[in-house]
Amino acid sequence: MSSNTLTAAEASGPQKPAAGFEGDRQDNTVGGAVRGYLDKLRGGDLGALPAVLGIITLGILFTVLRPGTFLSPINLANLAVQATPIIVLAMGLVFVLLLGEIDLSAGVVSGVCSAVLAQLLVQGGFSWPVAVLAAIAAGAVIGLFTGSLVGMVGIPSFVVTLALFLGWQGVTLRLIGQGGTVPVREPVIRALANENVPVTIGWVLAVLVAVAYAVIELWRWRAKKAKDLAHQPLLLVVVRVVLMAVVVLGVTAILNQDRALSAAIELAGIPYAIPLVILLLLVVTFVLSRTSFGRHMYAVGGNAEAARRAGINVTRIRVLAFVISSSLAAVSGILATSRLSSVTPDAGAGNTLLYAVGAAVIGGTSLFGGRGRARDALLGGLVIAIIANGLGLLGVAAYLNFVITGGVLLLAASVDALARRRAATAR
Amino acid sequence: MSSNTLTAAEASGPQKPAAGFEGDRQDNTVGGAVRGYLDKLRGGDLGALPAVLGIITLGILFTVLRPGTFLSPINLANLAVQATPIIVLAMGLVFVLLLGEIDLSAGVVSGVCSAVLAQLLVQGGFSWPVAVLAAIAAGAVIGLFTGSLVGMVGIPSFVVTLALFLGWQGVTLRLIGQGGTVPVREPVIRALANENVPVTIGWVLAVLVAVAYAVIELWRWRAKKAKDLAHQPLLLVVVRVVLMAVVVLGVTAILNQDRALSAAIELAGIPYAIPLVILLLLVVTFVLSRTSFGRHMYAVGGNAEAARRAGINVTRIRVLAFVISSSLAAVSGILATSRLSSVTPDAGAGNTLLYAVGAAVIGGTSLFGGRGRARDALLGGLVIAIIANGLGLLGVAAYLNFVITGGVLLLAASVDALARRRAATAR
Amino acid sequence: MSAPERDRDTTAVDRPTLELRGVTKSFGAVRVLHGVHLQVYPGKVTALVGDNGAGKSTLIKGIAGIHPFDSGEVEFEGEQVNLHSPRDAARLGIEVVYQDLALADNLDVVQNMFLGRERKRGMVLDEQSMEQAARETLGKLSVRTLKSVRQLVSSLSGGQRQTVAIAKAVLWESKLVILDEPTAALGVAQTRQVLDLVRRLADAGHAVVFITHNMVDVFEVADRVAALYLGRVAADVPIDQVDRTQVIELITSGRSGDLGLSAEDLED
Amino acid sequence: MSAPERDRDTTAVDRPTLELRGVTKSFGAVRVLHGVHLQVYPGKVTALVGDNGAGKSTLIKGIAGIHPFDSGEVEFEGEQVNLHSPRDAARLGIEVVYQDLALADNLDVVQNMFLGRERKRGMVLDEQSMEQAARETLGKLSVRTLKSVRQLVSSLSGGQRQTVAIAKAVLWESKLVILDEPTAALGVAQTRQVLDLVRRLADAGHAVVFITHNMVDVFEVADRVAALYLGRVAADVPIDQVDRTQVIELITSGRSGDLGLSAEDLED
Amino acid sequence: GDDSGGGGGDAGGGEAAGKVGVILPDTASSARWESADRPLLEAAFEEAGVDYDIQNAQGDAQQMATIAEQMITGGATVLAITNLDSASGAAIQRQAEQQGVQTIDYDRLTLGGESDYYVSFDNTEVGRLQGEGLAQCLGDQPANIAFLNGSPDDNNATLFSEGAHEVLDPMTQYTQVAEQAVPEWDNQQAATIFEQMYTQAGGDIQGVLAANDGLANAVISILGRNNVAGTVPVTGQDATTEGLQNILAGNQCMTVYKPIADEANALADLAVALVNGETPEVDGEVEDTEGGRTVPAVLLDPVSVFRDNVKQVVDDGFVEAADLCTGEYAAACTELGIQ
Ligand SMILES: Nc1ncnc2c1ncn2[C@@H]1O[C@H](COP(=O)(O)OP(=O)(O)OP(=O)(O)O)[C@@H](O)[C@H]1O
Ligand SMILES: Nc1ncnc2c1ncn2[C@@H]1O[C@H](COP(=O)(O)OP(=O)(O)OP(=O)(O)O)[C@@H](O)[C@H]1O
Ligand SMILES: [Mg+2]
Ligand SMILES: [Mg+2]
Repeated sequence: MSSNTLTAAEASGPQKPAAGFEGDRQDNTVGGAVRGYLDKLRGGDLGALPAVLGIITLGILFTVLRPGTFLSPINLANLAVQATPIIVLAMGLVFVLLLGEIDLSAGVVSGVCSAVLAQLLVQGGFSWPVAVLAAIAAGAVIGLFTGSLVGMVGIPSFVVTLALFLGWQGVTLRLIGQGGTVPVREPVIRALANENVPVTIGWVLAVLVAVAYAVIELWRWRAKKAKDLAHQPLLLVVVRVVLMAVVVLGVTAILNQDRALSAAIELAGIPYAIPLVILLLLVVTFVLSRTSFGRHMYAVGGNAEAARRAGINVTRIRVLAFVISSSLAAVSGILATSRLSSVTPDAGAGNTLLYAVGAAVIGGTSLFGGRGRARDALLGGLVIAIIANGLGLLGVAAYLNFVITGGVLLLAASVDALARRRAATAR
Repeated sequence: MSSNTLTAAEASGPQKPAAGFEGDRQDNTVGGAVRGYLDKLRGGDLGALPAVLGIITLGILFTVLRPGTFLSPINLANLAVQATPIIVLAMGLVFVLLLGEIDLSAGVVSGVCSAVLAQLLVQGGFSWPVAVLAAIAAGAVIGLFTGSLVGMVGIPSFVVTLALFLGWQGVTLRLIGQGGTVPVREPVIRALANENVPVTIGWVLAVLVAVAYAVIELWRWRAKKAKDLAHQPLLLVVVRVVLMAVVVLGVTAILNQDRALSAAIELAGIPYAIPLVILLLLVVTFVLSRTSFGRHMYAVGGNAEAARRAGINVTRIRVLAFVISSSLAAVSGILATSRLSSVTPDAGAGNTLLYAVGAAVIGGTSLFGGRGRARDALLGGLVIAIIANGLGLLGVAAYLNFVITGGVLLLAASVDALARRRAATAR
Repeated sequence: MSAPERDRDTTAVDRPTLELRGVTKSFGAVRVLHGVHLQVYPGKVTALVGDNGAGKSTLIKGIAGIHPFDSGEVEFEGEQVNLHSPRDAARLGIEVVYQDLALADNLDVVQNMFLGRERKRGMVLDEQSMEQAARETLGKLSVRTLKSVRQLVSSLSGGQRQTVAIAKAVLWESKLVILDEPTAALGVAQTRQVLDLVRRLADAGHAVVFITHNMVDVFEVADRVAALYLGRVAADVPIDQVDRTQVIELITSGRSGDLGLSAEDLED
Repeated sequence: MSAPERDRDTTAVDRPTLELRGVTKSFGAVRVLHGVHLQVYPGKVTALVGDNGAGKSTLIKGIAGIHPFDSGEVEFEGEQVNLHSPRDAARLGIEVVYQDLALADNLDVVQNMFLGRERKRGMVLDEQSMEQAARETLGKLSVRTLKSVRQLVSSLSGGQRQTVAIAKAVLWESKLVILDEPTAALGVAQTRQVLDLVRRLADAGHAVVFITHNMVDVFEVADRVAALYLGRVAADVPIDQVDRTQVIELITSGRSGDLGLSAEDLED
Repeated sequence: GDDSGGGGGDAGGGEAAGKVGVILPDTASSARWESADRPLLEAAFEEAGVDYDIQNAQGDAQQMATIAEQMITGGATVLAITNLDSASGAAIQRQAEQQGVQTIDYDRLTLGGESDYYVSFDNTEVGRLQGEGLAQCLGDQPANIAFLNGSPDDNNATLFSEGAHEVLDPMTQYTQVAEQAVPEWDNQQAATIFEQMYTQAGGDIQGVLAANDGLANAVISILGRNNVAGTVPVTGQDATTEGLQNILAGNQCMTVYKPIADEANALADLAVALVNGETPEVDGEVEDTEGGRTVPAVLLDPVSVFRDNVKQVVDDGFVEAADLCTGEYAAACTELGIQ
């Protein structure tokens, strides 16, 4: 494309060249970097901070209330697996929310896809790869349909997905049958949420991740330094790399402990669902932040008319957002199926969708479009999962459970809102 | 306020005075008025047309499928009463949607308020006016709470109302608690949805409405003509007045027939809920279109920053929108209670809210704020109610019911979308 | 009307309507205003000039209460005031035409012009009276192509929107009228009208702040000129103490002869 | 570079890059363009002038495919074309700076400048190359107060936004560059840069349409002038056939001497 | 609706003595779970002095799995569940078994599961009683009957309906004119659905098989609007206050009363024995057709309640006479000797 631009000489004026941009000449010391981060916070760009604070606060709360159990390895493993379906669903929704659209049907779409999976495995007798691919394909086709109605026909996404929310529930009901359930005993599917990566392989994976992160970070740092572009101080990069290694290896260490409650059996290793979610997180992050498709998503969400005028195919972006969202909903459905080893006619109905949207929003994704990341789904999903996990340990009456869940959600959201607000009005 | 403006002389320039505004000098003939309406349609301002088309299409569809029953007086009376709770709920939501906010908790708030009503009547032994007022006051206080969190604390309304959606469900559960349902046998409350205005009084009311409309319209026409402002031709005004009279008296005539299915009993008259809804419709329409409060609602929804700069107390508007919405939710809850003569712990949960939002949107209210009217709730609510009503007559299997409801909703929405789209791109 | 003669005196005789002392404003790490001093006099047009990004709009948004200043003092008619919201400013009698206009696109021209100060009869909006007043005021600003005052502002041309915003501001007899680049989108005739209007407002005793990049306009209409350079006031002087070249120098480099900022002023 | 001499010849020697024949456009009942004829030549700057609401922006939005014309013919480089979306226009080599700018507020300056035409290495965005190119281009437009090219455009001043939009358009070597009031919000120095840039673009063989209300700019930079009056072309002539007064007359009344529209032209 | 929220004892420690976890299914399908089962079980466990933890999955199978995990983590050694569906229940039980936790099926048998014991009423029997009850109220006259079933995604609803059909299908004097399932057991929707059935049938419906008292009440309110309440027999289930009042008023024909106290106590006895390491005694067993196994079971019989045996429900303490015999029902109570 570079041949398409005016050359520097053509575009240059008679007067003195570039000036300004002093903001881009960053302070390369550690102090400068820290100050830069604080400035960013003060400027209102809180990033992941509120969700992280929420996770920490809730973690402390439940640790205090249930000291023996909340932080036990088995509970942490449970928590991680409990969170996966909601995280994946929320990750898909981030695409839709980024455009300022909503997908009320995402939950029940995950249900339809699970039903497809289950029927192919049980009735059809297909092998698991076929069934999984078919389920994801079903998700993609459903997304294509939703996206076309929104992007091409131009019906507001709220109405389209409300209609489909009802419609797909009917389809699941038809596939599963009234009052029935389809048990899924396929060992590979079951393993996703119920089995663990063997301990040694887990360690190998963890070390690989930590090393890969270190290599990429240091390599980037060197490249930037060589080109004399703005870059962080080496010390900070090293600190980040070490921190990452500690977290990855620490979590691995916890999950590789034997967490079985009875001495007779052994239960150790990273549940398979976790590497899957991490992989999805990396892919989605890459797509959103480093490809032009991702860039266009943000542009359409921020100002669809500006995007259109810039020659972006806005309709295509809209349709694709729904396709991705529904495909990830299918994955979420598969994870949920694995957890229960069955599919019911009301799979994905109820509050599933609201929780997923709540997760994305608490993570920092805006409902008005233009702001959101994959990690929002991860962090917000963890907040939601911790609430359910912790309340499960407390064991309160049903009505209190409702009230407390609502209250905690509200609390988490107000931390966020107040932090942002403070930042916005601060000097 | 007029003393506050520059006088004409002060503001006037040296050059020639006013010119332009030829668009305001309207064609005062019938042809001109018709042309004006067509131009408006072509310009994309479809108003109530799509919803009305939807109602007519669905009406024809179900009349063809169930010729004997769909248009029978009893079914029309059923339909009207079935639609009232959703219409009132949607009417409240219009206020919130107008600001570009959402209230996911409106449905369960109607449940909480019904529970308050029921407990006061049954346990507390209070009289119905006290209970009704308390229920509405409970709604207002709840709205105040929600509105403060949104307007003052600044948490996104989606998250606030998601949290409250859960929280209030818990409260209803607690209030209803033992016994699972609270039967409400209070005759006045029961009468709302189950009894009819005596036939003669119904006629008197209908005639009064028709006459009042005629008087107001003609009086307005005369005033405008006298001031030499733009006004419609008299013929058109007369046509409108006559049409209104025909509709009002026609509906009254239908509902005043004996519609009892067994010959032994008599069942005739306008159900009490209908005048109530019409009254609310008039009040809400008045507030939104003829008071500065209503004007400010539109301004905040259209451009909150512009409204703030114009000196409007945006926070107050936001809070009030939720107060009104929740108060109307309480009324909706009372209507729903009247219908069943009882309150259950899951009152207002489930799909109630989605249906109400769907009603408002199908009626023409925008989810992005700035566009919406009271009558949107009425027309959209009728669309939704007709679907349920018609499908009930068909009596299909549960899964098909889901699928068809979704499909019809989608159809109604695409009529709307395509019409708007055509208008937008048409010459 | 009250001051038919244009008096371009060199010293300020009156008490200033508005006086800013050392106001500062940052957005996150970005320091935009560094201790701005400014005086605005009744009956005078003060031209506020400065390069793109000098901080002019930020300054007047601070005065309007859109985003409060971080520090510094604001005096209005001799009394220290707090400006924390646009309503504070409106209450004092400050009216602003913003560069980014801020009209509600879903409302029509009349509704926008009277937004926040609707005329009422009892509880009910008095649409007819508002419509007539709007039509009159707009007519005087030479908007000849506007089809209808009941048009949504979203359908207006750039210049028409600008005119609506100006008309909205001058409808009220405010003590201080601030116009941020009001003629930027206007045609020749409309610009003429606005300049005349600005002069007439000042002559009627109002204090006027007029932001523009057009030097011709500055010298035609202003009594005083205040030049902003990188968030600092380089000069705040009567118009007859400077000429065009000097003003341009003040804008582009913050100095002109003995006027303007010294190198140490720029440190901080 | 190719045309160092400025040739203000009176007759069109070349084939026009763009030719409009009888294009019309209505919004609902409002007829905005009534059969516009216009020719835009390569290597020439065509100034498009007209009163507020005359239809200038509507005309160029039609050319850009933002909202297609209702009827009439459009020829680009001698071939009849359909302009139904901005992508059609971009494919032909038409680049537009819109009066209402249309930047994505949630993206930063670099991201906006390369929007829709990102530079990539493989699948991955080449941020560094884009950042450098953006910084260069902006530097040449005299934006001295911009803190960082990684600033969100929502935090820019009016003039800075305008500059970003202009920089975005001139980054691409388009055959036809249309600028809708590009200097409206700009400071003195920046306006100078843009005028120079416009001249240089034309001299390099591009066709340029330049909309402005500023007569000084018109006479400084334009080769031809087209005047729009109430949605009709009152004149489309080389600049040396008219003077300032004539142009103003054409703008305000659609006629000047024997140039312009007759009374019956205005019927329809 | 009892607010003893703590879950009894100090659950946090998870000490060696062991603990009983009970997961109830929801709050929507029936009021019994929160208003009857929870307090009854709490009282029984309190009395036996064992640690317990009772929670409600709120109709969400995923949540039930989460709660089960949390209970096992919290030290439960006996887990009783009322599954939302067999397959998800089986998954929970498999996981529990892996961890050495004993499981009991409460009220619903988990087909293909691993449960060690089963305590229940027979759900198909409930449907049968409803069918028989309706037939009894209608008599031998030919009649048009309509079915209002429970939520289409609720397995119990399917069983109720099957039981009812088993009885009514062979009775040729009845014509089944309409049958609809009510999503989520939503009473408002039930009202609309029945109203439309009734309109479509031209009012020619002489009997309604409603799956529980909530649905029955919706039906009765519609019949009331048409001034025919009381002439059309309606069935129900759960013996709620509202349902019993409808029966007293003559608007409802019968309800099926499941003496929940018996069931809860049976569960408590079983669980306490298991926690204390004893082998409980049970009198019956059921076949798990899907899992091909036999499960030791405590089976209890549901009771049909007509107007003349409403008293039994009150005497059991299942509903309070004070709640039941308000205002207009006082006379009927006196007549039937209810106090
Ligand atoms: N919200 C914000 N966050 C960060 N920087 C900001 C913000 N608003 C303004 N700025 C910066 O403050 C500086 C001053 O902006 P301002 O709008 O006051 O300039 P101006 O003098 O009005 O310029 P113009 O003549 O272009 O309108 C600019 O450099 C701008 O980038
Ligand atoms: N969407 C629309 N609906 C109705 N009228 C419109 C619409 N868009 C523009 N107009 C009208 O078309 C006319 C021409 O507008 P246009 O924006 O083309 O003017 P312009 O020549 O660019 O004016 P300016 O110099 O003020 O920018 C105006 O009278 C405007 O009100
Ligand atoms: Mg500015
Ligand atoms: Mg324009």
